[in-house]
Amino acid sequence: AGGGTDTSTEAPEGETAEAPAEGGGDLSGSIAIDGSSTVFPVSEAMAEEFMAANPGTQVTVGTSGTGGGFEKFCNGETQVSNASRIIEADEIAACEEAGIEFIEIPIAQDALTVVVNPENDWAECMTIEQLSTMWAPEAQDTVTNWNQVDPSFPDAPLALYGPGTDSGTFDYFTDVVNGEEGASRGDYTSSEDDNVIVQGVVGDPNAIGYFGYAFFEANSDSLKAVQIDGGEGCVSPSVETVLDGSYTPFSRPLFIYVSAAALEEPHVRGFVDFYLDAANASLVEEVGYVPLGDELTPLVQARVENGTTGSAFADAPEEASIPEILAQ
Amino acid sequence: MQTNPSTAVGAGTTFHVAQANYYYGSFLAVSNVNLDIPERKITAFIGPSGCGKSTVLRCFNRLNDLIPGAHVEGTIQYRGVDLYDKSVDATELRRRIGMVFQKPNPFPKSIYENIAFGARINGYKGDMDELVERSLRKAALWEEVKDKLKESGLSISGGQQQRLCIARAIAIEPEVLLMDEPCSALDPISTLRVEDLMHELKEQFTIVIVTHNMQQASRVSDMTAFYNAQATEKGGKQGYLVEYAPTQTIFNNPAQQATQDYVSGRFG
Amino acid sequence: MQTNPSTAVGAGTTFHVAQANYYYGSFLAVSNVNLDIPERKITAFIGPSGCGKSTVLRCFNRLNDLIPGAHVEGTIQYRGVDLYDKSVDATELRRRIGMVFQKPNPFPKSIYENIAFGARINGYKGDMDELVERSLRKAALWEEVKDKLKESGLSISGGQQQRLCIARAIAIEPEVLLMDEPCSALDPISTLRVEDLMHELKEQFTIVIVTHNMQQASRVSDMTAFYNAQATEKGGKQGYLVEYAPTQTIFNNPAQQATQDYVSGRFG
Amino acid sequence: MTTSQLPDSPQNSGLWQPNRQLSKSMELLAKIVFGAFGLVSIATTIGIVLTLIFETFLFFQEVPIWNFLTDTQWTPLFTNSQYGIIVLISATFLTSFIALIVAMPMGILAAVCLSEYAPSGLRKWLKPALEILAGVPTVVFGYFALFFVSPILETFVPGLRPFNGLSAGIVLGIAILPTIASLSEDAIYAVPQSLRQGSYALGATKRETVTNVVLPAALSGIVASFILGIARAVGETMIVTIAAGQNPRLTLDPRVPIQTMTSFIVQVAKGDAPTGSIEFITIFAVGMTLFLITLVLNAFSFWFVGRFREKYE
Amino acid sequence: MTATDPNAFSQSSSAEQHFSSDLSGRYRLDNIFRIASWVATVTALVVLAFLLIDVLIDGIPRLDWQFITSFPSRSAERAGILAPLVGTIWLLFVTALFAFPIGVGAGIFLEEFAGDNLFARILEVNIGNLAAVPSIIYGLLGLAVFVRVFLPITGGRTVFSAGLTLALLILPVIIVATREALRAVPSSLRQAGMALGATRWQTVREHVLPQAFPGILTGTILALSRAIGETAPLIVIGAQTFVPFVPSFRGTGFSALPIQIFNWVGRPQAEFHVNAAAGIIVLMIVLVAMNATAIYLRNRFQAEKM
Ligand SMILES: Nc1ncnc2c1ncn2[C@@H]1O[C@H](COP(=O)(O)OP(=O)(O)OP(=O)(O)O)[C@@H](O)[C@H]1O
Ligand SMILES: Nc1ncnc2c1ncn2[C@@H]1O[C@H](COP(=O)(O)OP(=O)(O)OP(=O)(O)O)[C@@H](O)[C@H]1O
Ligand SMILES: [Mg+2]
Ligand SMILES: [Mg+2]
Repeated sequence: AGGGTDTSTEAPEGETAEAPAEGGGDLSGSIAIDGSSTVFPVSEAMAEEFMAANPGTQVTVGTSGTGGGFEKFCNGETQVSNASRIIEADEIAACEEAGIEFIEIPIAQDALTVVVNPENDWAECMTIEQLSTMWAPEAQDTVTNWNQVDPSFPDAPLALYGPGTDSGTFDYFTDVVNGEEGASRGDYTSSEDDNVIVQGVVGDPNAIGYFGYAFFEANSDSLKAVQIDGGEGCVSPSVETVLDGSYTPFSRPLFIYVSAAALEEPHVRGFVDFYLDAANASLVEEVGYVPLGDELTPLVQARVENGTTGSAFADAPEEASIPEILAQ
Repeated sequence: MQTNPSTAVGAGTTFHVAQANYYYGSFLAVSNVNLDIPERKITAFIGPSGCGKSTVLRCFNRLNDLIPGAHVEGTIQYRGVDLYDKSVDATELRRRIGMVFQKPNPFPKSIYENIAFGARINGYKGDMDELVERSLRKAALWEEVKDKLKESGLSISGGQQQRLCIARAIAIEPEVLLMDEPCSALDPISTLRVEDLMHELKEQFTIVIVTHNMQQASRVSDMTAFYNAQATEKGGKQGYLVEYAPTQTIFNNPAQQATQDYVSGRFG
Repeated sequence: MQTNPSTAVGAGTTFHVAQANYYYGSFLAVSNVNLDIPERKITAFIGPSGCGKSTVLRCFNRLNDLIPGAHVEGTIQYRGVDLYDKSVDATELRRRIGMVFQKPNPFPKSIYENIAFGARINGYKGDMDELVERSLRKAALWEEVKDKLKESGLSISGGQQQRLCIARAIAIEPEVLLMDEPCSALDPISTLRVEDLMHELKEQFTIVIVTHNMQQASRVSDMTAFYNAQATEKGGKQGYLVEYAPTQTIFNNPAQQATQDYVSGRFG
Repeated sequence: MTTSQLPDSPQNSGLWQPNRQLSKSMELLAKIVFGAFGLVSIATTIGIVLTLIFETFLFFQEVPIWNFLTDTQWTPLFTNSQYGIIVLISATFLTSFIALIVAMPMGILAAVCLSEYAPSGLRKWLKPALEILAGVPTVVFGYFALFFVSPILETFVPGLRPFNGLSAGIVLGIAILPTIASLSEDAIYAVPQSLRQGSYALGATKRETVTNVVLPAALSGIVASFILGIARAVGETMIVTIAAGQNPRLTLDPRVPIQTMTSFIVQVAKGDAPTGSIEFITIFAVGMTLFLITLVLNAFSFWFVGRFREKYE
Repeated sequence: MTATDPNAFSQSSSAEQHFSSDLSGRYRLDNIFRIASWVATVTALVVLAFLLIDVLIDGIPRLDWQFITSFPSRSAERAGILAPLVGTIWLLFVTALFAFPIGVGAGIFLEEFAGDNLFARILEVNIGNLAAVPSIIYGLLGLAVFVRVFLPITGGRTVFSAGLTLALLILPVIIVATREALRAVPSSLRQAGMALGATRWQTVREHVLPQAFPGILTGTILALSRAIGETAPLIVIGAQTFVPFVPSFRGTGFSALPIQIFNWVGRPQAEFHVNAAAGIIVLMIVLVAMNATAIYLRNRFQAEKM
């Protein structure tokens, strides 16, 4: 494990099964985190264990949304910002104006999962094109039946469920499926609360919906995940398929953005190191996300080590893969 | 019908009260009242403040029903029917027994509506405008308000308000009119008009009036009941009927010393 | 001091009213009032309902200030000081000019507190219990309430409430007592007591009383002002002062026919 | 202010030493302090307008006000952005209207029940219980609408979708019911007993007394409670966000998912849109619109109450 | 109730020909009305009972001492509600501390002192309007004013700032309720007080306000009940979801019950939904405790009525 340069973060590995890695630290200070509610569970888990290991620290985590998080972050009110999407140009500018330099740190991956009712025996595996047929803006009011998506599908009404239009999940899905963020038909049932989408799909044999992997995992006994054919055959969403890169194109990174100035404080640095410690990857899985894995972790740690500021993802070309971006 | 013929009294009696005790909760406010209120006569209740005149009066139209805990023991009959009998409908009873209160209490509605309300709920079939005018005229108020019938009943002076309440009561043509110090807020001219009105109504209706004005009692009434109150051990005050007799007798030749004392403190 | 010596009146005059017009908003309720209310005398206001007696009375302690739009034109002086002068403090004025209202309005507090309140806010330094007892005695109420001073002022009968209000007013030892039909809710015995009290207070205080009871006016008052009202073109009613003279004159030998008509409609 | 000009009176003994200056100053102080408290609400409004106006201005630089008012689609977060505010307004009106249909009659009836029918011992318990209903977190109401009311309605309302304006509106009505019931009850309770007696003495039944005398006498308080209730219905966020869906569409059909102004605002404010982006500043324009709409509603109801207020003194 | 007999009395009055009231019809309407009013009341209570029972069934098993005294956690079993509970109590305290005096004071000013002028009218429309502003906009206002402008006083994203924001939010309700309560006090009481030489303020303080107090308390209860359940403005202000310590008045980092509940409800794992139910129970208990206090006061003051 790549501990920080601070002596205080050097700690023996794996104290208990319950609280993995690093402990007995004597760091002190407080860290304010805010931002995406999607990333919240990861940060919460990290904060909880980090504080257990360093009783002198106080970490708070808020959920005011990626946008709200960045606003506070660039206003100097938080040291760490949770983000379910890449920071945008306006936000970079705002941070710059306030003199806040940040380091962009991918911390986990989410497998965007398309789900159907368990009774659905036809949509076992779907291609991006098929999904696009369903979800494209043009489909509005015209594609209303499963057999319009694929003639082999039954003659059954199509019931679409999806997350709220102001979520990173929606942006990511529309980007991948319809080629542009925010390009979607509007006549589907949407909710801010993914549990509601779960309920909708569970209650309707003809339903199809999408959300983050965690919601599928928690409801895997009452939902069925659709395999995705991204061009290389059908792949089910799982930690393994995300880690080995085969679950494309629906795996997406989740981020924290850390203020470069704050990172110089030992307790913030300690927290980030703790966050990226491979020994703590189990925490990420515990809350339903996919850890970075052996390939990405060192790349990310290197960014922290080198203090690379700015957003690599924002500058990266569309089709670049995560390792490629990070390797830059 | 449960009416017991043996207790029914002659046609000349509107209310027959025998051995009635009036309670508020456990507090005995007025005890042992015996009265026969004659039909088409005016009966006055006089007595010092707090002796229970209003209490006795309010039972005649069962308005005491509205006060939690208020109840009566003994016999109170209206035209031979026990007022508190189950078969008696309090609403219908109150239609027939009109009431005017001590403090003017017009409804917060237009003057017109104040009068029309009672008529409407009681299914008045005639011309409403005409009824309103007639009632206001009888109450000696028409001239003063005829141009502002649409204005609120609260926008007129206290005396006018009281006359409005009288107009409201007589609009539904009751058989009996209970008046609890109806003139205490009126000037003499209005008072005289109301007294004239009472004399007029007396041709048809029975009237019971509570008054502090001895002159009024002696002037208008045929019968007078004098109530008094005595202190009880518990420190409260208990009212009782001292004497009930023709007004002449009460004022000139009362049987009781207390009555004599009270009426001789009279004015003029 | 802005008092103009030429308009100042003799020591014998408590209120000097000259060419006063009383308005509610743009409505001229009472017009052209001229009065000199003598000190340590009882002045009675009589007249039909709505003629503005209460209005004139309420201006003496500037209680009309509370009614939005109410205002007065003309001269109203209290002991030579213009009542509506800026330098006059209405609060202090009201302490010196007590008032009793037409409808009893005790505070919803204990009987004791009803009396003690005025004394307390006016910085009474003496023995409060003693003051309460003395005031209640003067108002002929002590015997009835001495055992329930802690009970609510609303728990007693209407007549008792009114006497409580009188006790409350005299407790603060005013110089003038304004009474707006104080006895309309009282029985004769209480009324007589209050009248006796007025005679007693008259030794020290100026009293102005509005009454509908002609007997009361003739019995208690030294001076009487008779108001009347006439219909205006707009359909409203405008009050005016008809005649102001010693009570004897008003009742026996009035200058105006209207006065004669009014007082001859009197009782008895 | 100078001291009183009133001449000393002979009987003014030393027992009376009122400190007029003090009580005058106290009154002035109370006036100033309370006036300042009143100004807090003005300051709040100014603050809200200032908070909204800047971004609203930016918004209208990007989106022509004409489009804002006339478009019939609301898709600010989609690629083909359209900004027809009428879509959100119609949804807000729809849910609020349904809420009022539920809450006004029920609120008044409950208020009447409490003050006129319930025995006073029971009233003591019923009223607080109702008020607790006002404190149930609106999130709970939202899920109640979604998971309980909608399925029930589904059984007899054909074509009802899981998210719909109907169940959101009904539950919204239940949520504002305590506000209406409780404040109306206070007003009804304050109507003097003498008015009721006057009515009964005319031979009116209880209902006739209540509907013809008591309710009109309490009208001012009842209307005030309505205004608060309407205000809350229009401004309520979580219930409609959870239960009415998030689909902005121009319809008065209560059976389909819709999006209200508040639910749009909360969606964006808590979502992932960057602050300062056109998507984000849209909420300020929506907030401003909502503000103006309620202003008009209030001015109207103010006028209405002024016309019908009766004093029963 | 036995059938009534409208003809229990002899017919003697000429009135009979003019009045023909359908008594049984009127009583039927009366009954319908009475039943309707009970139905309305009971329906509301049934909804409340249903919500409560539903929540209780879900949440009671989870509700133990450990739950009350623990901090949030990624694991639902270890998670507790201490920080948001303390945060909510703080918030109630701060909100009531500011909203009650300011709201009642403004109500008194408008009803007793302001008279009927343009200023008063503007104020009145303005207050009605504020009541309809969605809470999240108050959040934006609070963020701009209390968190940022008043940073030195409030300490930024603190309970203090959030409490002030909620106070602004509920102010209109308290003001309106105060005014209605004052308006219901007969003006004869004011006249009586002032005729004794009391200033308006003395009269209001000693006689009018006590009469109006029950109504004012009702409004305050309703308003605080609303404040206690608010989520959106707190999140904007900067309430946190994960607060592993007991928040202090001016310390950054606080949470509140609805925020924690909302977060748990939105989690994928069903165990967190149970936590949410337990959290709602805790919230309701706080609410009931608060109501009980106010009701006790109200019943004490309502004893004396004109
Ligand atoms: N609603 C009530 N509850 C309890 N006691 C009452 C009630 N109304 C009156 N009393 C009491 O009953 C007694 C009789 O009161 P009542 O009003 O009948 O007297 P009254 O003769 O009409 O007096 P007044 O001339 O002052 O009107 C009094 O002692 C009074 O305190
Ligand atoms: N607050 C008010 N606002 C407007 N007009 C009023 C007000 N008070 C009284 N008036 C009007 O002023 C006139 C005089 O009223 P006032 O009460 O002085 O008469 P009054 O002589 O005292 O009558 P009453 O004997 O019935 O008490 C009446 O026409 C009345 O309608
Ligand atoms: Mg009486
Ligand atoms: Mg008068």
